[in-house]
Amino acid sequence: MRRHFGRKLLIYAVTFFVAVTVDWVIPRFMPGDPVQTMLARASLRPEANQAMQAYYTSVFGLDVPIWEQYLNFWGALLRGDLGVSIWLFPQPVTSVLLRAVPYTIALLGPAILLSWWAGNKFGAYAARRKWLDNTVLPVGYVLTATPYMWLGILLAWALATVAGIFPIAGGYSFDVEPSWSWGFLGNLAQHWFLPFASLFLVGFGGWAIGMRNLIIYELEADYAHYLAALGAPRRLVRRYAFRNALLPQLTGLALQLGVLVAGALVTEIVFSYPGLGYLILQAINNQDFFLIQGAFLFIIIGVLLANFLVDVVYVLVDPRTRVGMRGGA
Amino acid sequence: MSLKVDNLKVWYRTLRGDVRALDGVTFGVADGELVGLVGESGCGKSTLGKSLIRLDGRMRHVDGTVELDGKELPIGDDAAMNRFRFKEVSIIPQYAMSAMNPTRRIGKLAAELLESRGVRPAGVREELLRRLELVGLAPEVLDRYPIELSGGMRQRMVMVLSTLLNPSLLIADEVTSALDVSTQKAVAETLVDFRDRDYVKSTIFITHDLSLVYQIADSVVVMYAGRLAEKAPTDALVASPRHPYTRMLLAALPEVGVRYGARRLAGIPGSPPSLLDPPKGCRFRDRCPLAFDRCATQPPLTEVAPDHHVACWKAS
Amino acid sequence: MRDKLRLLIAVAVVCLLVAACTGGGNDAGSGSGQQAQPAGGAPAGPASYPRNETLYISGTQWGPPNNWNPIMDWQYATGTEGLVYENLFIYDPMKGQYKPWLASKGGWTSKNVYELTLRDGLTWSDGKPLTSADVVFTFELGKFASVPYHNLWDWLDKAEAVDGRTVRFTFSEPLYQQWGNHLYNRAIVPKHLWEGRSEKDVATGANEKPVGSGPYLYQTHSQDRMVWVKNDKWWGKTALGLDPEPKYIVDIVNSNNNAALGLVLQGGIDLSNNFLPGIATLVKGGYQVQTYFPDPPYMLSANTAWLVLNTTKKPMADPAFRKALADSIDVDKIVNGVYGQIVQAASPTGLLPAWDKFVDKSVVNQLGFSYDPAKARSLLAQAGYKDTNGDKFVEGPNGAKIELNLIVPNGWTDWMESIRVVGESAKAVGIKVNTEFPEFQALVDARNKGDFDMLINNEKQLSNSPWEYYDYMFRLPVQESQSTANFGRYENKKAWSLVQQLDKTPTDDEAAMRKVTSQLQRIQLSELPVIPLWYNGAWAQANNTVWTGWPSAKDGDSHLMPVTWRNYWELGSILMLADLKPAATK
Amino acid sequence: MVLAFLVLAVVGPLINGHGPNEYVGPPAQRPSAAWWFGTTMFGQDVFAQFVHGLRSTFLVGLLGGALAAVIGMVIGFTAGYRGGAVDEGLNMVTNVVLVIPTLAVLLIIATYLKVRGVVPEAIFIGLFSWPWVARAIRAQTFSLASRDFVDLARLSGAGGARIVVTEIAPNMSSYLFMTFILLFGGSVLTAATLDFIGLGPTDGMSLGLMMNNAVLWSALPLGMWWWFVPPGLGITMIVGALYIMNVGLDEVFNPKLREL
Repeated sequence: MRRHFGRKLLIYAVTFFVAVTVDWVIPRFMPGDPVQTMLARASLRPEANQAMQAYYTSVFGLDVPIWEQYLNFWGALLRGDLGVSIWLFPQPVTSVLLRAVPYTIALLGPAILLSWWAGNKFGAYAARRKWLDNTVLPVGYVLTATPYMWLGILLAWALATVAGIFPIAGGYSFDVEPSWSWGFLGNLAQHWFLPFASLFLVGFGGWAIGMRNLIIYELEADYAHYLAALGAPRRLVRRYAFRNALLPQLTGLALQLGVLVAGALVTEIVFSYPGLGYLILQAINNQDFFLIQGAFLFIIIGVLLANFLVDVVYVLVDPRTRVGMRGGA
Repeated sequence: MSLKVDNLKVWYRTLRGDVRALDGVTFGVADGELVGLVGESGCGKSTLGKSLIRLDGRMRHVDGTVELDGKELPIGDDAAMNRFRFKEVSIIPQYAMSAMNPTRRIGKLAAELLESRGVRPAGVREELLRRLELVGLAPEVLDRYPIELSGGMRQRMVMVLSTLLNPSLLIADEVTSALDVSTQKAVAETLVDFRDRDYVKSTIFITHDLSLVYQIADSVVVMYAGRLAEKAPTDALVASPRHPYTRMLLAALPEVGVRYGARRLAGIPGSPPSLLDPPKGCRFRDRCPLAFDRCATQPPLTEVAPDHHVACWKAS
Repeated sequence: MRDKLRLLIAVAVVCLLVAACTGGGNDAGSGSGQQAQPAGGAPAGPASYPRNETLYISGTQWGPPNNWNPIMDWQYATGTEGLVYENLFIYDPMKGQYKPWLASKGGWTSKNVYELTLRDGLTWSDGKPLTSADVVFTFELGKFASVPYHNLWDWLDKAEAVDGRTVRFTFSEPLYQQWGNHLYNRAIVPKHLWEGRSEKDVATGANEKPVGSGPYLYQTHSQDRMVWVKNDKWWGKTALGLDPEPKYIVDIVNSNNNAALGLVLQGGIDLSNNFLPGIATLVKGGYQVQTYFPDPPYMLSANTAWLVLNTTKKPMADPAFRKALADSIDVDKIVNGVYGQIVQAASPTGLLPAWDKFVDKSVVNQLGFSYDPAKARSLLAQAGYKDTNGDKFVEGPNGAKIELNLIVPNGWTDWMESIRVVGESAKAVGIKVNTEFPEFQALVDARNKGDFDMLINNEKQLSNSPWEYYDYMFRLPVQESQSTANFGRYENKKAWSLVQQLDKTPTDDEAAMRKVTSQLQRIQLSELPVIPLWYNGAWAQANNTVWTGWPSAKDGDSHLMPVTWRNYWELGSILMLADLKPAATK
Repeated sequence: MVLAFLVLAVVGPLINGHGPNEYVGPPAQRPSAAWWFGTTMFGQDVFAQFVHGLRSTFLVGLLGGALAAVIGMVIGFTAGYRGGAVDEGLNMVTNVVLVIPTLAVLLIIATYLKVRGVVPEAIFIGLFSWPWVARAIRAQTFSLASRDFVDLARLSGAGGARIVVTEIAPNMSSYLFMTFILLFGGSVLTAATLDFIGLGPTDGMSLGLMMNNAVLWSALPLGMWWWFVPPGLGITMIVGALYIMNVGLDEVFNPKLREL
């Protein structure tokens, strides 16, 4: 078991290293330099421009040899410093991101866990009713096949533009200031709901199907037959089947994380929800590598942590891994 | 007579039609009797075993009755059957190795199973421990997960579990096939032991291994193509097999000590008929060296000697 | 594990309920209230701004507000200059005149000495008086190399405070036009707070909690909004007799058009300076929405979109080819098809309507161009561009194949659509022009290095003087990186000396200015270094639900620019705030 | 269903002569006999865009899916068959790529590509969506590699590669096929996402791009549903149909699911 975690940690370490390096390298290889882009927006007199160019190049630490930049990058990274945003100069990237992250987490966390939980429950439930099964299956598959943004657009159009029940965009109404009042929280929740819903629905479909199929496999397992032969009630058998089916679903969760994050990003964009995704889009449009880099790192770290969490949970719930057999994600 | 099976017909539903896996099987098992049920694979012996306790999704009870201790078993009715399972009829499945939920501690599994059948686990714990000891398992196994036990240990565990409520009929389905010779012997003896200790009244021991049957069974039932070929006390059957199929089966057995060079192993030429639409009359006809026109009609199961029943025109 | 999940769902369910309730509640109240609620919004929480005292604007802020430093005048949160920090004068391009603001008057006492007098009783929002010392200090900040207006000191000799209200500027070489620009573009900062600051701080500091002299103060900001609150002790109330109506100004950061347009229609935004496609159809659509003109072009013009040609490459180096290309482009198709008539086609000179008085009609009539494929073809033929290899496209006089790339930044959808039109119409006369959409970054790089065929650019905004416009067009010398002007790398000594001459012409001597511009136009139209295509609009959609009194072309309405973009407050729209009236009191 | 779309994608561009970006009709027309799916803000034919979009969608699906499948298979087979150090190494690689959030990488790459086409997009998607395939195949190969018919082949002196191709692969062909279908769907969705963010092909048309445009040009408040409904629906239909088709295959391949 120690070995198990040893390997995992190693993998994570490597992943992190690779990711960070990639993350650092790419901007260096792309055309043009950030400072120029930044100043391009300031229509300065040419003579001024020269001076500024030099000045900002040093501000962003782009005036030292490449290898030194790389080392500095790591150094800064370990100090939790992701550099200064170009687009939002002179804000430090870290603080910009930290302002956005809560929204994303508030969106992603519940969406993932709830859809997973509800999806599994429902899938298991569907697996035992023929008619339900027949309806759930197609619906579920269609749901998983739906592009997040499209579902988002439809919801926004139907419930926001046409019905006007929910706001089209934003984190909270423009006429309120943040406070711990019910009014404000309600307002938040109201803006949160549509993006959440579109994430939830797509996820839900996938999990429901996964669980449905797994349950059916489990019910065909030897232990299920044995219990039945000894006259154990279906309740018991199903309980076992469900519990055992949860394990692969858990692995699935780990595998899905990347995709889910992607989903969150586009959904945020649809609803211009002030989270990471929306930020990334803007960073991209404004060619702000430092911000893009930072955001990417945040995501990497987030996904890594989540993966690790899943691993731990997995080991906790699956005796087989604990016994030292290889297993888990 | 603790078990009476009369003209039992159980068919398999398949896309291509009904497979007549059991086509009118009749026999009885006396109290304390340990019956060996033998036959080539696909002859319906496992089906018989299953249908006595639980028909799986594709099986259909077509005709015939099963009576246990004077009560009729509603084998066609899954729900009604529950009353008898585990308590009256129990099974040690072919797949005993993997018969336990991998994610439950064995003790917990047992407890939950018992409770679900309305038995207080505490009440039988003593007995459980005693029997574990009997089969040479330490009490600790109850705190283990199945994965932590060796195949043999798991199998013994299942044997104990299945017989915990002293069923009157135990079906041991191919329990030895997956084991090496020495363990086979041990398992077989355990079955006898259980019978002697009255943990179970009577046992049906399903296998394709005649020699093992010879060692432990009181009587033997030979099945062929969904029908009974011959039933007789073990010695009688081995000494004077009446049904040509039985003879060939016995002939196919290597005798220990005999060099194969001296006496070629006589396999049985041909293969059993398809049970989708089995031929009229005796089903062994096509492979039978003694076959003659009469065989075109199904020979009845007749008692040719005390407790010795054969279904063959030539036999009587 | 499952317990954990249980807990979670419980929490989430609560959230959903809350959402549903507020949602439902809002729905119920929305029948009439909806319009007055921003963001299709929730019933306003306690800490909310009363709708009828709040002005919602959008279209100025392209990212979360991140600094309030008037020195970084391309980065500060819009409104930092204009609402908080103020200028000596403001310049009204509609009337073409300077309005005294912090300064009460100013003028040239001699050829190279400019003297200005500040108003009496100017104060900073912290109560301290605003004096000539602050003005001198502000200009002297320019001595830092990293301050954008550093180059001012190449021709400004010294700035001194004669007395508390008088400042005297002595020039080594007076550049009147540029100086005019500085007069309304330099935001005056308080010496007593800025004195100690390092160069880094001055040039790149975020300057949170800005203290200025203007009519509004910093209230709060977040990712998607910037909120200003009225400064009740503003000096202008008495000195200028101006009293801005809105207590709060909420500047909503641009998100996507859906959100913006939706809000404008619902009355969630009072004034949107976004480019909102399809607005034309909605102005007539019975919504409360109005634009400066009731019909096409609906919008005033803010800058000129040029087709920039790389004159160092063949065949763009050939004036004849450039003219032929100019004649081939069907600008009306762009105006109608892409923009739905909310922009207008540029005049051959490309000078904005506001500068009309500097256009020499006779020159235009003689040399001007217009969409005329036939003429384009004949011009090409005369200049020796013929289809020699029968691919339907002309080759160069030397038989060289001609295939040109026209680029605009990816994602700039209206331009992307526009150049598709340009490409098509060029092909129609036999010039093979392909369209490409590189990322902005890459485009800037190529543009500055001169590593392109053609691109669209509109970098010179409306300003006080056509000099800026020609400076952009003819600037010399061509450096190896052209970062701000003359991207086409067009070299014409005569034109450049004329531009410099124009710069040295006093702003009040329009006759002299016209003499120079007419010569410049003669060169421009006969050489066509860049091809003016259309005037980008000063996008402005106002909603009358809550506030009325918006500027418009109607007589009786104020003829200001209803635009709150960076540097447009100083172009007079600050005055608009005083004209606004709550709709209720109408 | 899928086939219907495929046909449409192939012949569609032929039956209506004009390109997806040409201005052919009056702007913002509702669907009608003349314009089956209506027209965009600039009077482009939504139907024309749709069919061209379908094209690139299928292209991305095929290319991306195929590439991913190939990489996954190569790695999965080698890892599973060779085992040992090779396996460890490949496993490490797989895990690394697996954990890195694909879209984030694609975003970054896409951002730095000067000019983007459908093909490179598909390739990049393929390059990052293979890990789970590799994993699954590796597992399968493990179980198969120990079967006796493989031993036989080995005894008969066949080379590793040959064994994989002739003995192992055929035995999981059904599985491989289903994997490919999943990958196809995956690539299509990923591509749609990228396009929607505005990092899609900078030339040409795709369903994701259509949605992107619809949103950029505020089709929602203008109520131009015919602009953003078809593309999304198209994607959903195709991918959904594929998945369901997969279930069908699955039921054919393992009877367990057929019961119940």
